[in-house]
Amino acid sequence: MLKKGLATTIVLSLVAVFLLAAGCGTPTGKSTSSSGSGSGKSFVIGVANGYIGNDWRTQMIADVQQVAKTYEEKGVISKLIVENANNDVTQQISQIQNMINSGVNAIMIDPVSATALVPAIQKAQKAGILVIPFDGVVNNPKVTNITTDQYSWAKGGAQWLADQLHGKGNIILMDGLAGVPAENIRAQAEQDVFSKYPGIHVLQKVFGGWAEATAEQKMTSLIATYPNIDGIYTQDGMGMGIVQAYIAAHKKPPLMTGDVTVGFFKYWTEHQSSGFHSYVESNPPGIGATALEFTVNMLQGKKLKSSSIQANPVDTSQTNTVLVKSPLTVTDTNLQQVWNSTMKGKPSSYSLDAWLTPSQVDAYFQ
Amino acid sequence: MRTPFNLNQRATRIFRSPAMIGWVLFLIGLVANAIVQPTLFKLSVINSNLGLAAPLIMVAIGQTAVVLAGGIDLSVGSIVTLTNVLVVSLYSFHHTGFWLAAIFGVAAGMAVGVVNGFIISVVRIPALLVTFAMMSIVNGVALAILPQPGGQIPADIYQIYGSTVGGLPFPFLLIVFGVLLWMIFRYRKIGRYLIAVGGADWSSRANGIPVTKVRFQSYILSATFASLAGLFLTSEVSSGDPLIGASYALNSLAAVVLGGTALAGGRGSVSGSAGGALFLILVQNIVYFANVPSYYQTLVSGLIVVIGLATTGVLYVRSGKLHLTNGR
Amino acid sequence: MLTIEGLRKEYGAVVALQGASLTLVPGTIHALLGANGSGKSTLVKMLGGVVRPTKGTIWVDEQRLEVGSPAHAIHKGIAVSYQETSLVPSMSVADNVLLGIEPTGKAGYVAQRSLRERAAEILDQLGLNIPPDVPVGELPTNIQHLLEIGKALVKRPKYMVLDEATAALRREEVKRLFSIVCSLRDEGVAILFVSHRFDEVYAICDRATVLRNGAVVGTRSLSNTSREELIQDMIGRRISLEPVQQKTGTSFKKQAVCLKARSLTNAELRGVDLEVSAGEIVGIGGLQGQGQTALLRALIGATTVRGDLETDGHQGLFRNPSHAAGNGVRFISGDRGREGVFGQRSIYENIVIGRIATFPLWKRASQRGENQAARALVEQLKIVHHSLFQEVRGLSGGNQQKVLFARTLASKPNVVILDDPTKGVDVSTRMEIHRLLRNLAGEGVGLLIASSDDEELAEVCDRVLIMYEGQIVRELTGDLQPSHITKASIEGAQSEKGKGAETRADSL
Amino acid sequence: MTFTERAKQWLEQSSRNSLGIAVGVAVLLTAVGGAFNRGFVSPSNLLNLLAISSLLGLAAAGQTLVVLSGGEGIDLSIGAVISLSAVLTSQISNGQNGLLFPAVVVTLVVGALLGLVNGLGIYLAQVPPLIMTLGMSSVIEGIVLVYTQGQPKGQAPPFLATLGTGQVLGIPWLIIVWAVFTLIIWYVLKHMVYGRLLFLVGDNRSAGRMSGVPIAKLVVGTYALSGFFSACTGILFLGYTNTTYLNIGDVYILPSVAAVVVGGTALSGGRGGYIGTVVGAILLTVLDSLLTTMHMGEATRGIINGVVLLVLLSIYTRQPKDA
Repeated sequence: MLKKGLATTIVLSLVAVFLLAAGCGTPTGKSTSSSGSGSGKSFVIGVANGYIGNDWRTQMIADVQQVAKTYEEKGVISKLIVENANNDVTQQISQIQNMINSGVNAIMIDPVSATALVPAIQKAQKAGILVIPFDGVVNNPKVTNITTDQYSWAKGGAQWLADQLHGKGNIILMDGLAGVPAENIRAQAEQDVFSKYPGIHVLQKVFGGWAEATAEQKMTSLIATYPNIDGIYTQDGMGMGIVQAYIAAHKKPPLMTGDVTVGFFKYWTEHQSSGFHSYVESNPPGIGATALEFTVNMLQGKKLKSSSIQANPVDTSQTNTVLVKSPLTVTDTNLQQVWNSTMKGKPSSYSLDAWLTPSQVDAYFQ
Repeated sequence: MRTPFNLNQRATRIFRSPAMIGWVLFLIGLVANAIVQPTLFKLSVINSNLGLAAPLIMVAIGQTAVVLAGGIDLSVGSIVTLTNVLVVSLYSFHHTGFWLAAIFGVAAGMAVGVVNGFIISVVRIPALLVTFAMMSIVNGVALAILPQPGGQIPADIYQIYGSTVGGLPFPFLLIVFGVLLWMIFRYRKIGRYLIAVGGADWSSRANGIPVTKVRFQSYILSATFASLAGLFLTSEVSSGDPLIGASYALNSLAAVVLGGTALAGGRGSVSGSAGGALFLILVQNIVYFANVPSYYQTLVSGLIVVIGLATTGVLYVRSGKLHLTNGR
Repeated sequence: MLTIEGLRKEYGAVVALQGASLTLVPGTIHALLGANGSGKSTLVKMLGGVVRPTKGTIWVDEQRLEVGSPAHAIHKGIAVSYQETSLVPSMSVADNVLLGIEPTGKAGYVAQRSLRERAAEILDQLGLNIPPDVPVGELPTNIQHLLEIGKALVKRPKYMVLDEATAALRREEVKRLFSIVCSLRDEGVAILFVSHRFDEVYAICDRATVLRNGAVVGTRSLSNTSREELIQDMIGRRISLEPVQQKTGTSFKKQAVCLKARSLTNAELRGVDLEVSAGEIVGIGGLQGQGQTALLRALIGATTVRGDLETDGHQGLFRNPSHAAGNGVRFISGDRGREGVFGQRSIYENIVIGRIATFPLWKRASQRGENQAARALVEQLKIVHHSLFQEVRGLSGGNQQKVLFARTLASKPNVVILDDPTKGVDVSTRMEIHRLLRNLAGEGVGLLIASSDDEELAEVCDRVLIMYEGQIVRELTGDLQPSHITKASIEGAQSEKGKGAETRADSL
Repeated sequence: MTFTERAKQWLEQSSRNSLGIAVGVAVLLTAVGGAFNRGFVSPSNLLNLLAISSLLGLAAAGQTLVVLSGGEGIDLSIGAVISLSAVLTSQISNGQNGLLFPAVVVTLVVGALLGLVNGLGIYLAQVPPLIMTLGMSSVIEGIVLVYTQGQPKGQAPPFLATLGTGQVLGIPWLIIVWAVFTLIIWYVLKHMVYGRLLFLVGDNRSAGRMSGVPIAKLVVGTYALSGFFSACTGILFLGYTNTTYLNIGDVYILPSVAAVVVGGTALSGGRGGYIGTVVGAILLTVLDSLLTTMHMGEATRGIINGVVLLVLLSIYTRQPKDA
């Protein structure tokens, strides 16, 4: 009896979930065709986001949705479809294909892989769909990548650290995740800067996985192993982990590049007076919103200036990338102002955010 | 609880075929998908769905072979990756001919299977642990071969992969190829012995079946299918990526279980696993076309899969356990 | 000619077979007799290559048989029908019958048609009308056993071994089997027939070898040997074969009934009524596989059953063994390895679980006094050990069984239900266990013991119930003799089958 | 128990036991680290290694119970439960000590309930544990996303933050907390009816059933406990990282299994214990730290991790040839 009831319950709940899923909205295919033909200027845009499991990405999506809303109110965008893949290439390909099959006008992709999506993208292009990879880049000459200039971003921090150290000292490099394109670009920038200073000795280069807890653990080991760390160069999402490791070790953190989270800014503002110095160049989640601005402009038929398009940082043989400079750099001088204006009161995982305004984006177009 | 003969006898008989569970789930998924996506049956749509399904089905076939024989293979995902990076880097960076590179790639995958099989069946260490450790090792090797995504394969290869041949989607032909390949084994002695060894170890021994050898071969089979899947996936994505296969180990197992194959071994079928794999692919479509809001997607797809699993489990329990009164 | 020379098998301290020898002559049917646990099955498994002998050789047609290789045994023309069957439950009838010897066609594919044809041929020969595509696990026991025989037949063996092949079969099935076996004999096949049933043995066999306690007592030609002589060989002492007296008034002074079951019915039981009084030992006998095990399992709620049950302070069937244990009804399984001991855990833990199994899970298991109690039990039962904390799997079978007893004693039960309590146990341990059972009854515990060992039943029981095909067909009380129980078991079979045995013998 | 009896017991266990081997390997790795870099064996680094191990050790606590319970038990959902728990505690407490208590209660109840669902799916619907917990893991990740709408709020209350990163007398609180947990789990396994039955049932489920153990309660309860312990871990993680994010627990899924098996707990169940897992967690942390110190790349690291695992497991778990 129990088993029978169980089976019925389970089958019913399966049906219920399907109905629930089906009830969430009308088929996308239909709405596309109707709205597309209605105004003639109303676009359906798909966003294939490769990963949603961290705060930076969720903020990025929230930004995209926020900007899309203003366009929806103006009737420029009829619909924004957001799909998240769990860092799984095949899942992202499937989502891109679904977008093609449901007839979107443009697909924005935060790619899981720089190369593996190329066939899916070509399929989209064959179907007349505009493809805009953003945040990460894709190695295909026919797309237009919109990405933060990772090289100059990483170089800025590295240069600041080298300057502050006056070209001398022992440093730690806390990098992200091996095997990921952005990591390789940043690593190149780090190397280019630090190799110019023979007095700077890199004690160790470790991978913190762009995750606070991992960074905290690695740093804890490093603090104990090296008593003489003069500076730390770190990338995204790990600054607070490093600081936590120092707090736990009852030591003051040395000179270090920082992180864009509220948590880090809070620490910085509170300890600035006691001699903690840092440098943060924003790698804003707003890049998604910026990319959306570009996408809308291109859908409306505008052409990019040829000077806007630069070499693909991953595969320099291709010229297909708009490198967006980081819109904001925070140092000791403007820290208080930035903190008060944008960061105070936000959840501690919130990242310092900014995206290009429509007029700033216009400057990239002919 | 269970009366021996009743009107439902015929219905139960159908449900007793383990493959049915997978296909029923697949059908439910197909109907749900067709409701939310009217264009589902367009050739190009079928083509793109099958293009993604083909590698998963291949891995699931190999996984089924191992599971039938009472084992498990967690290293299949890393084998997919290994084949991918090897083929691409040989072709792109060492100027090997594509087909030669493909042969190398598949051979390397099979070699992993040989190592697995040897350690599990001859040295006798539990399969879960061996393949778990092997996963870490092979992923490391793949990362060493190709530290970052890159390289490519000849354009015509991936164009063919996305094309139709004689009105049929090419990936469909590849799935047929995979199934035929499986049938080569299924309808030889080895195919029966896999089931026998997984179903009744002692009985198999008593009937003179070389149990150790059969176990050994099951891992080679699984690795072979996984590396062919790697080859298909390479055609789909046309490039190399050292993290590409990560999801296949657990997804293939989910497909196998959804397909009504008992993880304990001895009972199940490849066609069921194929149904389970297709179900997993369809779930993604359903979530997309049902316009599930971004933050709800993971939850909804997760719920569908868990409920699917529970359905499989309950149907399986209800289908009645086979028993031998004096059997072991 | 197949010759066995000095086969010996030791399992740890237990000697299952101590140097058995015999010869199988083509064109004869050779009976292998012996009480339960005399080593017959071990011998059979060695012939099949499944068990590797500790010592000794098997010669087949003047060549040495590779030991421990079933494939080689099959290759040399030996086919075995195992008592516990060697079927794969999930595979179909046809696939099972030809498992391991599938005909292959071109390119190594299994020739489906010829496989089905050969399977059908065998099914036909056995008079089985079943679809060849059904998984054998779904078939009834008797059919499964017929298929096990079919598997041996299909190999067209020169030497065929039938281990208790008839135990689960119906009359007409036995009849058909005998005609097949006899025609095989006429074709020059040597057959080793292992059975408990004398009339079957007399009906078809030429010679008989008797095993007792793992040793060959002797080989006799059946034409000039009486049943009495054979039984004497098996049991080892002279007995009378007078009809068993059924006493209605029990010699046992009835106390309170502590277990009472009414019309228990399920797939294997056909309405069993049963009563056990406090301090009473009730035995369940009969030929093997007549539902004894099923009855015990039904009583403790391990299988589903209809009917009614009443114990001291509880009314109704038990939901599961835990429910039964909570009400003071404890079970000791006959399958020691699978359902009895926790092999990788210590003696101590194996004993203490008896006490704590039914405690609330979140309670503290007070260890105060546990050691003393466990130690006392270990000493009381004379469990041979070097530490209370050694793993149980290192103990001999007899000592493992004693550990199970210690566990049950630690639980302070009202009723103890035992399945084959001395299976695979040496003689002295056996005696100790019997004494223990008596003591337990003396303390007012009701015991229900199923055993295939009639001597054991006679020795310890106040009352013996004989089961046949899921029913209790006889009740024996008073001065119990093993031979009486054996006889009642066989007679139970005969009374149930009418005059089956005679008819069968005549027709052959 | 007499002294000799205890000694015998200890010998009995360690002669065949993997615990000794694991301890040996951990010590050896530390020594190798020391040879490469003096700082590696400094007392402060050793304490730090221990503190880091404690996170993995806590994450592997529920895993240990589930694996011990047998029946191919494994819990791949602990990562997701840890993430959810950190998020729940963070959002509910909103960084205030006063709200910590209700936050912790809610978190623990939710964790246990999710574990219960795992257990029911595994016991009643007979879904293999590996697959059931994997599926649940994605459901729980979904719950996290929906609950936070992508942006977890709040932070660790100061009390929790002290527990996560503070020190007392030079010893990180984390180590002390871990020690307390270890003691509790040791007590549960050693002295509670539940724990003692767990080993037996894990060794032989049928025998447990026939001896009268309430298997359903025990098995389902074990998964619930695993959820509970993962929730505890999540709460402490919040203290360690101070703020939380969505995928905080992911990195512990596979290492938690590795810590359990390296600690000598058999994946087939019934053998091992939490002390082994503690050693396993330390061993893996030392190994990881050592590879970092030796400047190993990701690829080499993966290979070495796998080989170490394979070699250790070969020593522990080689199965006897049958018949």
